[in-house]
Amino acid sequence: MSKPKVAFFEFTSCEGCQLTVVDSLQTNVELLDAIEIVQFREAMSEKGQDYQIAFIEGSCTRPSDEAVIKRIREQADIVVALGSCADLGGINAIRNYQDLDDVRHYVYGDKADWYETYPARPISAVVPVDAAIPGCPIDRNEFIAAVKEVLQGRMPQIPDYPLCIECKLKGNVCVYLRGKTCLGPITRAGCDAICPTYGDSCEGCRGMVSSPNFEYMRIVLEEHGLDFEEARAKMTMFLNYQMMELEQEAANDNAKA
Amino acid sequence: MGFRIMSKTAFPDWVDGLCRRYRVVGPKPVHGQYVFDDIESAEELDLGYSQTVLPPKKYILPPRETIFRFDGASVEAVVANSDRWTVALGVHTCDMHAIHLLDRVHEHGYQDQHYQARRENTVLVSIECLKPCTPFSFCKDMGTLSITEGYDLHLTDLGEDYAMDIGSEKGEALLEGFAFIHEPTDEDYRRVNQVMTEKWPNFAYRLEFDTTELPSLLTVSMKDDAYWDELGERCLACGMCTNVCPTCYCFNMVDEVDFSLEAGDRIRQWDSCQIDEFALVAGGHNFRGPRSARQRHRFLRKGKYQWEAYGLIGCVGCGRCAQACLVHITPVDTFNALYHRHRQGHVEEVR
Amino acid sequence: MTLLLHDKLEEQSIYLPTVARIAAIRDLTAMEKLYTIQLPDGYSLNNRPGQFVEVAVFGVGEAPISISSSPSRSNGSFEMCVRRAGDLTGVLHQKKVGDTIGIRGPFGRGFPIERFRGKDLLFAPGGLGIAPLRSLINEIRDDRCNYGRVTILSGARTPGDLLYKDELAEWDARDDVDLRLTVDHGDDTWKGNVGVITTLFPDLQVYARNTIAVVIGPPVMYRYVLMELLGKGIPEGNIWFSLERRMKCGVGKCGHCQMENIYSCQSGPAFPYSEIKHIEEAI
Amino acid sequence: MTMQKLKVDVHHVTRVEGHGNIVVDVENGELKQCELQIVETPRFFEAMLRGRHYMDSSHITSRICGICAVGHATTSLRATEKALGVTPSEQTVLLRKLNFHGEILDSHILHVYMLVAPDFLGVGSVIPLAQSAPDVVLRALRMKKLSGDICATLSGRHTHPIAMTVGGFTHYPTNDQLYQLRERLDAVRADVEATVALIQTLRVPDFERDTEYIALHKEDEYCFIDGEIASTDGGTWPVERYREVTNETMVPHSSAKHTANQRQSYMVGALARFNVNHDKLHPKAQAAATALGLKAKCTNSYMNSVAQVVEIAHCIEESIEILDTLLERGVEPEEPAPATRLSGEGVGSCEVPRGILFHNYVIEEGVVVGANCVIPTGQNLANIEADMRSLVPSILDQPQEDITKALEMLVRAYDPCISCSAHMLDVEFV
Ligand SMILES: Cc1cc2nc3c(=O)[nH]c(=O)nc-3n(C[C@H](O)[C@H](O)[C@H](O)COP(=O)(O)OP(=O)(O)OC[C@H]3O[C@@H](n4cnc5c(N)ncnc54)[C@H](O)[C@@H]3O)c2cc1C
Ligand code: SF4
Ligand code: SF4
Ligand code: SF4
Repeated sequence: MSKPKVAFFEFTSCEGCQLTVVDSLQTNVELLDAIEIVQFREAMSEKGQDYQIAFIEGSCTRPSDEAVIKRIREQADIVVALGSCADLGGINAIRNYQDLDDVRHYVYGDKADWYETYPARPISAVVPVDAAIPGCPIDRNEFIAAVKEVLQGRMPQIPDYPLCIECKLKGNVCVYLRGKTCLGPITRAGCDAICPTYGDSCEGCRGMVSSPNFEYMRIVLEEHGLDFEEARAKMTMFLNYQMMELEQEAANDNAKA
Repeated sequence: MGFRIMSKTAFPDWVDGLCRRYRVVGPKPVHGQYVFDDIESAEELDLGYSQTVLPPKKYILPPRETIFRFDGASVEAVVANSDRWTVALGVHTCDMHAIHLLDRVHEHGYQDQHYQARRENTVLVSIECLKPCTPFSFCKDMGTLSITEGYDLHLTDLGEDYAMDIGSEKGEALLEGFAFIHEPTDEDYRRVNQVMTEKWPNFAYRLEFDTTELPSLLTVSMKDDAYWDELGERCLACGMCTNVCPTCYCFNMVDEVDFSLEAGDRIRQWDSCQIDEFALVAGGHNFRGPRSARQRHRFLRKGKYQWEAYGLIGCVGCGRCAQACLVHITPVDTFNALYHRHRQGHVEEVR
Repeated sequence: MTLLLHDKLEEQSIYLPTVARIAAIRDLTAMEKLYTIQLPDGYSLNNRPGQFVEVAVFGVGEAPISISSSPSRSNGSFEMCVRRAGDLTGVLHQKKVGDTIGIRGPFGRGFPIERFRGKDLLFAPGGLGIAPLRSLINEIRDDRCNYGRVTILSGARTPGDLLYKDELAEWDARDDVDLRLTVDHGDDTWKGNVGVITTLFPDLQVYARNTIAVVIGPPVMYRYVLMELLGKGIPEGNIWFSLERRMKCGVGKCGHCQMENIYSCQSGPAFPYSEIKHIEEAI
Repeated sequence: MTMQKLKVDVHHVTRVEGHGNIVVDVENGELKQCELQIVETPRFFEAMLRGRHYMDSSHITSRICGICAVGHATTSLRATEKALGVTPSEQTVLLRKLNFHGEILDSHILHVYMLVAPDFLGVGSVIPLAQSAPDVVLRALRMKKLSGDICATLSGRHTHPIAMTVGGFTHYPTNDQLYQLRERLDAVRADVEATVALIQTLRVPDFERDTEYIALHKEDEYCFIDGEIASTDGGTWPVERYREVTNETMVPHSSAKHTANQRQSYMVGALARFNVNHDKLHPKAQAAATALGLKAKCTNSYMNSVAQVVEIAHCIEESIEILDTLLERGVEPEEPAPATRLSGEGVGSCEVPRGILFHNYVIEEGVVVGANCVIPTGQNLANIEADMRSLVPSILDQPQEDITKALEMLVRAYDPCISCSAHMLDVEFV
């Protein structure tokens, strides 16, 4: 592909992933030669509508954004979900577990009705997505690698094995041995296990591997002192949308049986 | 080549001397655990360590290693030939046995030049374990509690002194020019023998059967589906067990390119048979899809296949995997359970 | 002096490919292309039928691909048939004549063709299995008088997926080759048999003791074809399979292709059933 | 001739963080409507914190904003620490300060070079600058990388710091790493000078409108973390009484709440900090201010970007001083300071790049039951609109494009962080 035209969009997010894209220039200035950025509201005024690749940051959290997302899908050949909010619903989906009206009133009081919102969802719940670069925020190396993969004429690939693999390649002392808990065993690798490397537990921001053993993950968390609710909270900082889907599936199965 | 005696007061000077001449690596405390890491002076070293997170295998078979570089139509192998030795200090004997197995694998059939170059650059200074390092180790069962060959230098703690067995010219070279060593006296021989006899009772046998029976036990247990299914249900498939194992060596190859898309590196990276896609092929068939099949593969590889393919048991009893596993799947429990199930006729029942 | 690719590997690194050039590309189906690979001067693949090479697309990775041309017809070059199945094969499909790729090999032990002399041969390729078998079939064709009856039972999903159509026609035209085709799903143009490959067996007459059967296809196919072959009384040692596994090295180190204590890349991928019948993970 | 009729509708102001529209409507020479509409989707962070373990708060709230992630995390930690009676060690305070400087630098460099400079240089973004003025772009990237590396060394990464936790850190840099940062900071001084020189050549629009400037204040330092609230109109407040200052209200055209203290509106951010605390700046930063013609009290909002450059000079110098201290005493890995109770209320406040930030938590038995965050951009919104109302009539004689550009530049000068401001309000505290 010769110099593809690329656009960046953001919906409900902190824009940290786009900032990470900007930061990736620090070590990869060549990026500016390799692609043509036609739209990047955070960093430029031009707004080109002619693009082949769309990177979408952020979750969809209100009905009116759906039309915009669909227009992007129609224009772009390749749509990439950028970051956990876009890929998973991410941190925004925490509130899906809570009563939405209650949430709105908690923050906006009696003016809650002024602001349109609905449960947060990943972009893939609105339109088909071709690839994802998960993470909160994305890993800049993974972003750069993804761009190269697209230039090579293939879809960006992300690992489908657990974080523990990466964590052990780095020789980290498991944070469970430091008296903490960690979602590494069910979380998709690719961030270079940055959280355990810096002494903190993995919160699962990259999403789960495709066949996570989350029943036993929960048992492990409980064995390490978290009660059922705490274990659930731990597993839903970034994964609430997925967890609720899984719980829904299980409930449906039960209903059938 | 015999042994020499070095007093512990002189030992730090010797280590510091090595640090000036070579890259020295050894066990260092980190967050209540230990890791093998670069040592700049004797102070950083803790030879009384329990167990390191990763085995010293990482210096011979690094977690990630560039195998060759490519640029357009040219390719160039990257083999770590170096004049500067890496001296690994304080390697436990189980890890030494593991390196012995790795040596055999990498010289079998095709020679792996990358492995061998690093291996030749590495000087192994092992140490006799006098008490169990962790509650998870079962080296006595696996016959790795001591070592008679393969080391370049082997230390035995005699209290005030170290006995240093010289196993190779490389080992001898490490002592060269260091004045504060002496030839052993009769008393030194006696002391070494005493330490060696006294150490054995400190270790317990933890397997309930003789290790020589392991391959045949596993041959029968292959069909014990109920047991493997139970492990499969618990297993998180996180891959920690294989990634901390000193005898695991499976790998994946990945490419990294620059923006020209023409130039880059091919990188070898540790892989794990416990992850979903390890045996997945194009077309979607997975030869070891269920976690139970992967756990079975792991244990049979350790206790049977390696024995059949290379004449050495693939587990050295270090206990790392047992400590790492968050759902408590351990070789000792697994092997013992299979043994009992076999005796109670579970396997026949399955058939 | 002709240098085996192997020799070069031994010198520097067993993982270092030889850079080769794509000399020709032919579309076989929508998914498969046939590549002719030109090795650098002085190199020769010297392969046996049933062996494979590791094909490197620099910047993407490496994949095992069977050698599809017969040694009898190689001349500093060889052929391989590649299905677009993912990353590497997808990028390979975008390559053009003149582009370079990396080759390592040949690997595996291949078929012991000298032991096949004088025997009746029954080939049962399914889908892409024809790629490695073509190497064997052509080798035998070029030395036809030394073998007994040759029967080919070939299956594909649809008529459009049939590989090597022109060569199939050529084999079919010969009276010393008995070719029988089947597709899982027919279409308007298809006049032949419809059904999975095992549906070709009931009509088949073999002289069991003197027959060598060679089966290559997708993993699911083996068990069923095996039952048919054993049912015809063909001895276990005469039934050959190619057991293709995931592979990352081709030289018995990476562990991916391991079936119990056997490395398929080194000991196989061609195996007689007698050797692997006790290997639970084989078939 | 003065324009009688004008409609400006800038949909999604670019080169700012988050979504905002500028809407101006002039009829018969009279200003009918003049708004900065915040159309960012509501984020509901305060609600999301409820029911979570107190250790999670800083990780969740850092996701309010990718640019001031360290700022949110630090403020959040301070709120939790005050609620639970945690006293961080001296070493922790130093490391946090250094980390904070990393973020101030990162954000200011981004703003000055990538978001503001293109306006002055007449281009739409930094990308064409890579061709026309590569040295400027490379300098910006170099400075920004160093800032990011400061944060990465201390807390793993800048956007969503990892190693910062209640009571301290979970990871410590090696002395060697600190030494290398020290070397690089020393080398970057030349870049700071070049930055000052570059900004000197730019013409900042003339515009004056006096307002109230609010910033955190400490007697002994140019304050970023903790301290008390101070106003140029006089008066100080302990941070616990932030509500008396912010008086958040809601307006229909904005998902971010507005604030007002002693006047209709007040300003926070680099210019406010300068106006309140200029005498505490490092001498080199004071020299930069003089060189750039920035004098307290400055009432030209466009000068906010210039004040940021002055703060860049300050933070570089102070970072070097902190590093010298750390290197001298050596960094010792230590366990985070423990909580002395599991229930309580606390207010954390920091001067993040865009101004004063408050996090207020109520924690019961280790679980967050109430939370309120007041974000700088939210506090600036009313002031931006006041500026626009004052600016538009004075430039009505200019072509519409120029008016639009002047308004966009004004908004951009505030360096608004719209996505974080979209949270909000009036929480009845339990
Ligand atoms: C001995 C042998 C001979 C083969 N001969 C041929 C041939 O002649 N023609 C042909 O088209 N294909 C052949 N294959 C299959 C071919 O190797 C795979 O299609 C190829 O590796 C897929 O790589 P990819 O990068 O395109 O796909 P990927 O994007 O990597 O993955 C696509 C799928 O292939 C699986 N896969 C990945 N790596 C391998 C691997 N090394 N081996 C098998 N599956 C893998 C993945 O799990 C995934 O399911 C052969 C395989 C073996 C083992
Ligand atoms: S710290 Fe987390 S990711 Fe690392 S090994 Fe332990 S559980 Fe796995
Ligand atoms: S370690 Fe876990 S939480 Fe941290 S970046 Fe990686 S996936 Fe996200
Ligand atoms: S299998 Fe476990 S106990 Fe055995 S050598 Fe490997 S890590 Fe050690």
